[in-house]
Amino acid sequence: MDDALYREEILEHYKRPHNFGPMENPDRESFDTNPLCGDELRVMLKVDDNDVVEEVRFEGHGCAISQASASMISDEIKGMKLDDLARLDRSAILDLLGIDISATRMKCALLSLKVLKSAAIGTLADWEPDTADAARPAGGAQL
Amino acid sequence: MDDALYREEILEHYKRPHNFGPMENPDRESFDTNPLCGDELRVMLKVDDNDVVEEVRFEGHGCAISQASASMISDEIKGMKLDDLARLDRSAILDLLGIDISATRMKCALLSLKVLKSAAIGTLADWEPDTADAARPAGGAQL
Amino acid sequence: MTTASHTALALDFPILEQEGLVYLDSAATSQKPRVVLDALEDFLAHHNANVHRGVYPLAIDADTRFSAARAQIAAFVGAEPAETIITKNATEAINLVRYSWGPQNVGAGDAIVLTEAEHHSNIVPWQQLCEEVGAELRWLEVDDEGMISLGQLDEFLADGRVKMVAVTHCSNVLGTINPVEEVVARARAAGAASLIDGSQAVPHMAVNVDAIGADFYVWTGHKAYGPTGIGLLHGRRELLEAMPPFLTGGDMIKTVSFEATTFNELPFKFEAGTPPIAETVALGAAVDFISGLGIDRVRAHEEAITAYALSQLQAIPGLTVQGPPLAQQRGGLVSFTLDCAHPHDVAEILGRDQVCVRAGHHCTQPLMKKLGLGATTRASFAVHNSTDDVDALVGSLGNVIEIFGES
Amino acid sequence: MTTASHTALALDFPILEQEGLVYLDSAATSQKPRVVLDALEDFLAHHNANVHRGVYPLAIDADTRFSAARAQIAAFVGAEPAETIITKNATEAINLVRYSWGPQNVGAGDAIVLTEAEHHSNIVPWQQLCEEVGAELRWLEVDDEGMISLGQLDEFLADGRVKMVAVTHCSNVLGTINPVEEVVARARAAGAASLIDGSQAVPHMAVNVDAIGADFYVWTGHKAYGPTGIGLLHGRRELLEAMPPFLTGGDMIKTVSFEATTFNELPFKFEAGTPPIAETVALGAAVDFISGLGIDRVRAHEEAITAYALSQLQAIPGLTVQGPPLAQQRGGLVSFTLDCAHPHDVAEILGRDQVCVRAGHHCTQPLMKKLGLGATTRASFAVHNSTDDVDALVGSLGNVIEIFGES
Ligand SMILES: Cc1ncc(COP(=O)(O)O)c(C=O)c1O
Ligand SMILES: Cc1ncc(COP(=O)(O)O)c(C=O)c1O
Repeated sequence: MDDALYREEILEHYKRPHNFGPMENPDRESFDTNPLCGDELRVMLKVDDNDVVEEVRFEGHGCAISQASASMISDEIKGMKLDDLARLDRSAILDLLGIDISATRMKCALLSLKVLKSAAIGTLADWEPDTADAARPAGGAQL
Repeated sequence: MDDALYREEILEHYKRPHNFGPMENPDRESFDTNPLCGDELRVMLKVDDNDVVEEVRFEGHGCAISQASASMISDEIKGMKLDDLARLDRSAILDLLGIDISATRMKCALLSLKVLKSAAIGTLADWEPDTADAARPAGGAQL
Repeated sequence: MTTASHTALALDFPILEQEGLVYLDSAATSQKPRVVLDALEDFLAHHNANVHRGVYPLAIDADTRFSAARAQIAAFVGAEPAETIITKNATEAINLVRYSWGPQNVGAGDAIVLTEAEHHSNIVPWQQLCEEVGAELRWLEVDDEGMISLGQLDEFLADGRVKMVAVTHCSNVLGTINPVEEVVARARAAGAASLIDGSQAVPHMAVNVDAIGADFYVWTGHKAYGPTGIGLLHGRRELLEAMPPFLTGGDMIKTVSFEATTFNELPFKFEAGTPPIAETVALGAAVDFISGLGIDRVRAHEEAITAYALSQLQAIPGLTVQGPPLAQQRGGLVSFTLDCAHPHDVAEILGRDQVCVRAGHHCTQPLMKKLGLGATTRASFAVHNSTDDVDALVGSLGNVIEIFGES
Repeated sequence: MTTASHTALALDFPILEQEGLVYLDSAATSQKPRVVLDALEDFLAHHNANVHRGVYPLAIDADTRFSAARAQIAAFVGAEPAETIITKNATEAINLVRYSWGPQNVGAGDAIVLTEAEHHSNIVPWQQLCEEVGAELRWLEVDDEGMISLGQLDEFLADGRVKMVAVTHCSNVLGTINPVEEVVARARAAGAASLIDGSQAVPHMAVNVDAIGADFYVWTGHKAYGPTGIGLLHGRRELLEAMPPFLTGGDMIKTVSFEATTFNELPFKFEAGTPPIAETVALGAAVDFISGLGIDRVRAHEEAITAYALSQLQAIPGLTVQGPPLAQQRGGLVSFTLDCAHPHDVAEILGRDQVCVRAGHHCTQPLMKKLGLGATTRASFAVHNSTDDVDALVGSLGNVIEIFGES
């Protein structure tokens, strides 16, 4: 069947996620859940003295979209400054996924970005998936 | 216009109610309101040693139906034993009025009976106009 | 739309096809335009699913429509969707504030200001709160023309004990349109919160929640051409965020464990359980309907009918009109009493002529006491009414006087 | 009605005219039969007015229909109209008990018993109450087959500290039908009150509130072929009468003065503000629809589909079904997990085949934790479903396995 959402690369990342597993003594760490589906994601970072990401690991469980997103973005952020990481917007993930995401699944897609950014910033990023995506009609939401 | 509800006798009782006004030192007394329309009615009784009603007076304000009912029934109960008064049912009033009463106005029609009975019994009669008339379809209610 | 264009807009309301029906009870509940019935039918027949969690297309469709309707309803009154909480009616909206905001913000020795003309729904919750925490109510008097005094409000606010000023935007008995911006500004300056009860205002005059600036603004769908089962609470984000949840359960949580619970973002934090989904969509259609007419034209239309009604009614001997003398001071409703007949009898006889008016205390017993009345008869107007309807009212009042007038 | 008569009853549901739609999410919300849409339309287009106080014929008509519908709804579950309180959903009904009954009956050191399989709506209110008064929750475990143990209930009740036992009639995830009569009897014998959450039971199996004997029984209209915006609380009169009001305002008062308020009789004491009038009338039509089919035939039909679904699903390699093994132990729903794919992905792919199922924690996060799962996929059945729908589900699961299965 033709199912654009589950294109090969996404399934590949889902089944064999990159940078998956525990990290000892991370410099930065953040955890969050997707309240509507029970997905959980923990992100751990090692950074050098210039706040550049040296290593990233994630743990948790979730759907193909959230796990593949986490896997794909984890490849991208190595070598990135925390400041730049904190400034990423949703397009960073959506471009990587390269597929149409429904409003409901948007939360799955963006969970990893949210957790990464909060690890970078040190607090949970000001994330309003429900307010923005659900209380507002499509188009108004910005991460 | 032909308006059976406001037949001449009812209007007559409304405009010139019988037994209307204060009573000094009543033996029995009761007061109640019709919560849905703000009608108020006080009934005062004098009874002899055998608990027979010697005199009745009522005060208050309300619509033609409630006031005429009070006036009409007040004529009937003189010489009645309190026990018998306490046993009157809604037909006593409805027969006197001799007209069709809608569910909404039923409370107006029966207010005087309620107050009279509670004066006879000494407590507010177990009156459930809303429960009986409104929560139940027509037919199920008994005073 | 002119005052005489009865039939044009009346055609939009299926119930008005009933031969001879003169509906003058929109303040109790509005009749529903065809577009609202159609929106209900369309949603339930083609797009129905539960919201918030569905992955399949029908559920996403339902969700999208529900969210869009919330946004539309919010925009209609100048509010943010996230600050727009869907309740079951205006009464629940006020109770939400009473329960969630109340106990943390009102304590022993504090005071709450109400007007004498409030609806029971904007009285009893505050009375209960005061009883619970040991606070007191201060009643802004209404004068002979149905007006409150900002001077008295200032007096009440002077000692700094007032924590809440809860005032109706438009009185459902007197018709008075209160100066809510001034009330809110004074409350805020004195450190008090404010709640405006817009139940009689929203579909009848331009309401901009943001411009009014109240901490809380409530209204109710069924009086605004929408269905029963939906009310609105608009709250300022800071306050809503500081408030604990009220009703708890599904959809308003973030996580639940055997030990504890964390709560969802606004507005969902205050929306426990399945919301009135179809009703929200239908109310979206209702506000669309009003927007299509133009709220300023609606107001002009209803003001003109009210002016006409005031002049016609006041010409009837033995009839007393309650509230402000001028139509521009009023919403589209007129309460009155007749010397010769009780309001219930008036409404009954009018009802036999298919003139639908409300009689009673209108859930404002304290006001009735103040006015020295047990009840009034109230005629209230909506977009579908015309001066013909007022003429029908006046004609039918003639029958009342014929029956009750001679003594 | 047999398990194969798909089209016959499906014709009663306008939404099922959508080509290929396989609706297996009735546990989230039911689709609405034509008669319910018609009842809504008919009421709003021909009989609409506010209830309780109207004198004119239209208002009396509305009032009569509203009261008759309440009586009909009450009779459908063997309850008294005066003991049948109309709320906005099941969640509000439970919160009403939590707020009104709770603080006066549960104190420091007391306990409330829940099952691990409760919906958040039957957890969070009690959690909040416990926090407020210093009581504790005791969780009845569900075993590997989704069953609770009456022995454990006895243990919990033994120390006399339990004041409330709140149990779902039918689990919305496991499907388990709990032995609610036994639970209620044991609670009563131990001096504890009981609340049964019938949200997943009412339109699917014979429910007699009187025979069950619970102090409180709640359910929700939108899962019972009725509209959103209406829920039910049936309570025993003695308890309801002893309870203070919860939401306050219009319609639930007897008198209001500047000083104090007295409250109306049951059920109105607990119904503040304009009730969901049209929704009540429409739910009346919904219960009529079910009665017309015969609840025993409905149950037989859904049990047969469930049995078929269990057998078909269990034959799929890598698929695990949650809950009791036998259809007769279950309501008409089946939750499952697939080894190869996350429930969200399952539901997404099924949704593309127009097979509508729910994925997630189903508002039962504590149960998910207990099961060691983040989420499940749930297919749930209603009168309009047939074994064809199960075949469509199984076929579409084949697509999921095709996409996710190979590694
Ligand atoms: C078992 C159970 N209880 C309570 C509820 C809550 O019902 P509502 O959302 O209508 O309040 C649901 C439905 O989500 C349920 O399945
Ligand atoms: C001024 C005012 N406030 C509040 C209400 C209560 O509205 P609802 O019954 O929809 O809660 C009403 C209507 O009865 C009203 O007129």
